[in-house]
Amino acid sequence: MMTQVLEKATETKTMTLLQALTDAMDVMLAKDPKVVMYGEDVGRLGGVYRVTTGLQGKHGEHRVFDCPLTEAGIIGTAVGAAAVGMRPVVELQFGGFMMQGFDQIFSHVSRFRYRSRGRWSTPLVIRFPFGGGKSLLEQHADSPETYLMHTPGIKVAIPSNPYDAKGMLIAAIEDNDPVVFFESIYLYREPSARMDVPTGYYTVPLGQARVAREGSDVTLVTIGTMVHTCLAAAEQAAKAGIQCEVIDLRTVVPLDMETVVASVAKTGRVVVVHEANLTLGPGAEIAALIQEKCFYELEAPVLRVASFDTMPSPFNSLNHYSRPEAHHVAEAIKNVLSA
Amino acid sequence: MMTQVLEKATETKTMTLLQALTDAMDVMLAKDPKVVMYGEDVGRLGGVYRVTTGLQGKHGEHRVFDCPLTEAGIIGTAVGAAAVGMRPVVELQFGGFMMQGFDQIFSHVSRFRYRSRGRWSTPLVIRFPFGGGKSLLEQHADSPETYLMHTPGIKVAIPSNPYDAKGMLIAAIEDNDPVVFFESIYLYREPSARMDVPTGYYTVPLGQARVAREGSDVTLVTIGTMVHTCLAAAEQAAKAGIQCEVIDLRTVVPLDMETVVASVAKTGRVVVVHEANLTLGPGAEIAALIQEKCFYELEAPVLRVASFDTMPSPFNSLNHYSRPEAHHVAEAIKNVLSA
Amino acid sequence: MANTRRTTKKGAATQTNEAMFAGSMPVASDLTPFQILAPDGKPVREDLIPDLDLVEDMYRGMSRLRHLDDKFMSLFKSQRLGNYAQFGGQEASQFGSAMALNRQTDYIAPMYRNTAAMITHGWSIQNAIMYWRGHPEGWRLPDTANILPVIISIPGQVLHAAGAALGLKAQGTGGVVMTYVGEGGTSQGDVHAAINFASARKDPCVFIIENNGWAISVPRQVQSGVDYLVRRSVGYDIPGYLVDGNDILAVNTVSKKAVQDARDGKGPSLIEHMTYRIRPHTTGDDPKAYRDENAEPEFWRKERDPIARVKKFLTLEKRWNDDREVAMVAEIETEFQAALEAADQVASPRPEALLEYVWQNDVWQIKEQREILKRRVAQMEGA
Amino acid sequence: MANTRRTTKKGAATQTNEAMFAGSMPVASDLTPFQILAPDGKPVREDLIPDLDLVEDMYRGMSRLRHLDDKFMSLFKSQRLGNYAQFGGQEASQFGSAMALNRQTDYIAPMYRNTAAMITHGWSIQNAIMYWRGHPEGWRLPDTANILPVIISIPGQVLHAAGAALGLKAQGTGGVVMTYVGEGGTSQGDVHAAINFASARKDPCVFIIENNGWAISVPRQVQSGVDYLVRRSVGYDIPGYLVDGNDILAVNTVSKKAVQDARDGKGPSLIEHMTYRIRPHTTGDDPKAYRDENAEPEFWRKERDPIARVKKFLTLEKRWNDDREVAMVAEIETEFQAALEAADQVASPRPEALLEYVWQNDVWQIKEQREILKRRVAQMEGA
Ligand SMILES: Cc1ncc(C[n+]2csc(CCOP(=O)(O)OP(=O)(O)O)c2C)c(N)n1
Ligand SMILES: Cc1ncc(C[n+]2csc(CCOP(=O)(O)OP(=O)(O)O)c2C)c(N)n1
Ligand SMILES: [Mg+2]
Ligand SMILES: [Mg+2]
Repeated sequence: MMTQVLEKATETKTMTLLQALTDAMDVMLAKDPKVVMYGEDVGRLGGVYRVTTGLQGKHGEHRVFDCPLTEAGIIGTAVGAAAVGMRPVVELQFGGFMMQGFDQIFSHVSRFRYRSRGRWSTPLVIRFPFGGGKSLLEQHADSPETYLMHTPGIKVAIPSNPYDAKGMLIAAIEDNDPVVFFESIYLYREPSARMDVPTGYYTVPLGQARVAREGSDVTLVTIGTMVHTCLAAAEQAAKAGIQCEVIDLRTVVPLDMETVVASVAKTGRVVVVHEANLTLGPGAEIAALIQEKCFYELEAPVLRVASFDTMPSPFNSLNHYSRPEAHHVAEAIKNVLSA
Repeated sequence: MMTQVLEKATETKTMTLLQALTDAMDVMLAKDPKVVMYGEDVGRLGGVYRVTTGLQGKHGEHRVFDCPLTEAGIIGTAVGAAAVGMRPVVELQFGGFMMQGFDQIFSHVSRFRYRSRGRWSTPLVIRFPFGGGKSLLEQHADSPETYLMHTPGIKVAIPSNPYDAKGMLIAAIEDNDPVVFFESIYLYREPSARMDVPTGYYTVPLGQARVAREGSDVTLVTIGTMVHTCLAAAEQAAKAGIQCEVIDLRTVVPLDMETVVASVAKTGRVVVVHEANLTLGPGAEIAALIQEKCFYELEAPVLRVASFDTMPSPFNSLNHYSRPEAHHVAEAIKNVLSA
Repeated sequence: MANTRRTTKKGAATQTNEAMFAGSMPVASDLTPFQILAPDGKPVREDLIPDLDLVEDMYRGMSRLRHLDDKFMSLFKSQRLGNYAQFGGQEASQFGSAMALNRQTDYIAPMYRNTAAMITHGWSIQNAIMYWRGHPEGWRLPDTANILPVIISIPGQVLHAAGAALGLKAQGTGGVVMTYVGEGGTSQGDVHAAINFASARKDPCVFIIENNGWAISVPRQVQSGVDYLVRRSVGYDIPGYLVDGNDILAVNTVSKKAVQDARDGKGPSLIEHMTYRIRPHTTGDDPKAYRDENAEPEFWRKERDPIARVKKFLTLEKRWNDDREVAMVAEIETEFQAALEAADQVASPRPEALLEYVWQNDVWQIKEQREILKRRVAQMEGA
Repeated sequence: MANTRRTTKKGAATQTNEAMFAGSMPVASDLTPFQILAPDGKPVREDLIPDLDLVEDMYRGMSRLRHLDDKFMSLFKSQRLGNYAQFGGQEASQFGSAMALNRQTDYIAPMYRNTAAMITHGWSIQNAIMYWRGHPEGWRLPDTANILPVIISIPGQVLHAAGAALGLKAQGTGGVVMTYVGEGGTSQGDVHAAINFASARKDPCVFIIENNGWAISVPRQVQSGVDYLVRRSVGYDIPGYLVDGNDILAVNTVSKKAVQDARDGKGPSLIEHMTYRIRPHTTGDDPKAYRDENAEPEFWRKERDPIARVKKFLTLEKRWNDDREVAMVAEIETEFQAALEAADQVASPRPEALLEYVWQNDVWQIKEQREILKRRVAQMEGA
């Protein structure tokens, strides 16, 4: 499944997505003294999802620490700290709370290099759990990628599996651009998503999509948790003789349109799938680009499967009607084929 | 040019966009005692652009007043005030400063009705000057419609002329949904955009696009200041025998796709034009919808003309290379015809 | 020219210290939480003991709320409730303050831990159960109670409170708004923006900091360098009160004062309730990961319980005995069971609820999505 | 059960007032701005007068800055500069504080009105001219000066300052960060978040409120109910200093103290400079619309000018005379003209600058847009 080839053989260990992320941070804390990690509950507790578990104990309170409860403070101080030479990796407790600090992202994280003509940059990573699929309170299931994709100067990473998660997080920490890093709550501990992950240092470059499954009839373009949903839908479709190609974008900024265009050239039919709500979700840009770049290859309109245009449903028992499920994607596959 | 027909003949007066907005607020302050207006400098000064000039003097300090310098405070208090029965019309000094209060928009303005199942709503209007074309400082030329369009539960109005501006602002104040109201800095005092506007009360419904120019060869879908840019491009194109239909969306939420689809059915070719930067700008959604709804009518890919994917240029003498100009649109018209 | 660094002529400027500047802020003075009843139930302020009927009401009210909190925790354990934010230990803080309001004219702007305050102000137990079940009908706030939506995103509610206060004043209703924020939440900028806004305008708002010692795993000291957060009242020139938040008499007395001042046009007050989160952060949290559950929390559970304190007082005053206790508990349990049964009998959420109340009138996207929803529902029913 | 309202047994609880609560915050004490030199140039604190060479440097520095501010205003009028935010009247506040820093180790996080502080810390006049012309090369901050980007969006810079302080402490450089915010800007939540963050961690940061009386048209009293904003230092348990911001000796003395404390690991300080915006908000503003230009501003211009005050002192001390003045002004004007000429000689902005420095390595959208840009440039050149 991996398109990445490791340069040299390394030891591997079976890890959940969560463990792979912890491991990435452990590697980088050891490798680069400029890396510091802070946020709400990340120190003693190891984060509400325990992604930073053990890191404070191992690397010290000056490297991994709790700070006051303020997202604007967390992001805004990371900007200043990054400018003077640190590599802050900060955690927001949930993606839905990013907005408390969004002015710092919109006005500063994204603009420091442009504004100073290269004198200052903001090599920081903002990590947060995101997305639905678990029964959680309101504002614990948001997928805010649009707000970041439309804001120039930021990279946006959304890994779908433990191998990518570790390699992309290391790449993100080493990147000189600010990176917002989405961590799937659904996949954090999902046993079926566990995989063998190298134990040492390696990177997965930001900006290269991955063909998660090859196919010739329909292209499914997706990201994060939805990669698994699309793979399940592709599996189902295969039973009916329909071969879906599943593209895991890995990052929405940079957006690897080459891989998408190559696939569309082959299939002529596309369904874009994401968790964010439909209107101006990432699928809007992807559909707009595909129809522009592949107009003559397209045999049907690009379809989108996304959450409804409401806040992420806080009504636990109804969630699965809105958030994309494999059978919703299956229906779109049927529709895109019959168009 | 107006598709609106006034129910009864009223007196009119020639007004700039700015005067029409002031007039709308004057009408509503007189009509509804629940209307209050506040923000930074809106009271004594009448706003940095003087849109509220005279209103404090006429309606009193309890109706129109200055408040502390805090966008989160302005928007967040408007939510509470609206909930208990007021109709707050608040001004932000520039669209680029909306982000200081964006959490209140994302988390609360948009969600109060949903969250309380109809017990509370937030009938408020957030007004701000937006967009480029004048030489202003950084963060004085942003076009943040994407952040709002992707957030359910809000309406987003962007009038292109004095008649619409007044009618839409009155409609916005009377609307039970929260409305974010974009006011074109470029058009505020633009003499060429002056027009006759009825002096009394009237509304222009939110959600109905306007065909600003009819044509059969290419559809230009646009909004706000760019309506004039598109009309100029259409004028040029007409000299070469190309008939452009110019659609002024008026609001991007609700988005009047019926009018767009009807036009595309006729022309088969579309250029979307807006000031916001390209990636995931409003044009992404519009293009994605057009290719979906008009797949078989389209004779060329939907093209987009938008600002570059940078922050709005603060480099005064370079601005016109990035922000759409009539000749940029003209080039796109040529391209969409030759595709 | 800049950055010239020289020895000073008269030698003093290099040896300055705070005290020598006329404009230095004075060093913080001592501050002791206001108390009427000591933890052993004995009055420390005889002069402020109210009518015993009221004290008994307070005892009954807090007991009822504690019972509810216990029941909610066990409902969660048996998967009959979603993740729930307990208020246990904070009954005096929430009941004592909210009961100072007039339900007809006054408003509450609550946060997730304010179930007790909300019930005090007119939320029904059935409504609360359904809310914490994630049932849309539980999210429907009652028309009869002036309770703004429960806010999860810290601390949105404080701005809504300031705004509601502005609105009530504009309408001349005489209403007052009370809002709550955790000590952790006070680190957010919006708390400052809200208090400053309301105090600059003298709008009728009461800001209560429920200082329960913890923000999930983060202890109080990490949030700020100051000993008591209420010291911030000085920065707005509004009254500030430090209160023993486990002494309901103290809480209620101060709340009444703040509410009355607000009603009288004197503007907002800031109150800090020193209390304690004796329970996990939410039912999903395990505090063993970050605090010694046998140390500090045990002390508060055993020695500082707000309900036990009043019971001791009432017992000393011969207003309470075991028979009354037994009867009261039975009454409370009956009430709770009735609410639970009513909640259980409400039909499962209608899928259509997902698409209601977004805009007042559906935009076409909602209409299209309703069609999709209908198909999905039909599929599910078919499957 | 809730909302029981009864008369109290002992009659007291209904007649409470702040004073009777043990936990009430004390009433605000008097506070007088710290001063070393009176407006008439006479020392009020003889013991704190530094070496006269330093005072002369201060006078020269402030005169140079005022000259620059005047020149910028006239450049704007002749359309050789874009809209510009004057600092005139705030020279003591900015120069006196920034000169307390060590240029090698210390940082400034400036806002739009801090041209004077930035020049003090190593920005060149040429750079400043080009910045306010909207020339990309003016936006290029010099590698040699520790100046974070100029922030227009109020008050982003205070958080950057807190973060830079965190970073410098982590790296053990001994560096200190100084940041500025207007009195209007203190109403923003981020100011609270930043001061609280830095003070909870005791990071090396100095927060200066430049209280110039106005936020565009909004007077100080609308921003808050408190008399002095520096009272907020109490809420963070950090030193707070109220300073006569038009007395550069007082400003510099307090800044040095705060910088030294930060450097010594004692954490941040909050300083309020009482000064005045004698000029319009920016060159685009017309204050006649909201204040009587012959009243308050005239008083500050005539009676409270920070430069005149030092000149009077130096004259009294026989360190200054008209000849020196004439020579100094000539020197300053020569320097300015050289910078202006250098700025004028810089080539017009390259259109490519538009697309540089967004990401470190261009994403494909930037590459595509560069092609579009090239075509547009060619068209313009063709036209
Ligand atoms: C904006 C925001 N950031 C983070 C969170 C996650 N979170 C939920 S509760 C909590 C701690 C709050 O502590 P405190 O304010 O003291 O209130 P308490 O829970 O103790 O009542 C945090 C960080 C949130 N709900 N909102
Ligand atoms: C977030 C934000 N909101 C609004 C503005 C518009 N604005 C520019 S200056 C100003 C007044 C600022 O006053 P103050 O903080 O006292 O600083 P001063 O200009 O007096 O130095 C305002 C409201 C802004 N720049 N940023
Ligand atoms: Mg707490
Ligand atoms: Mg000011």
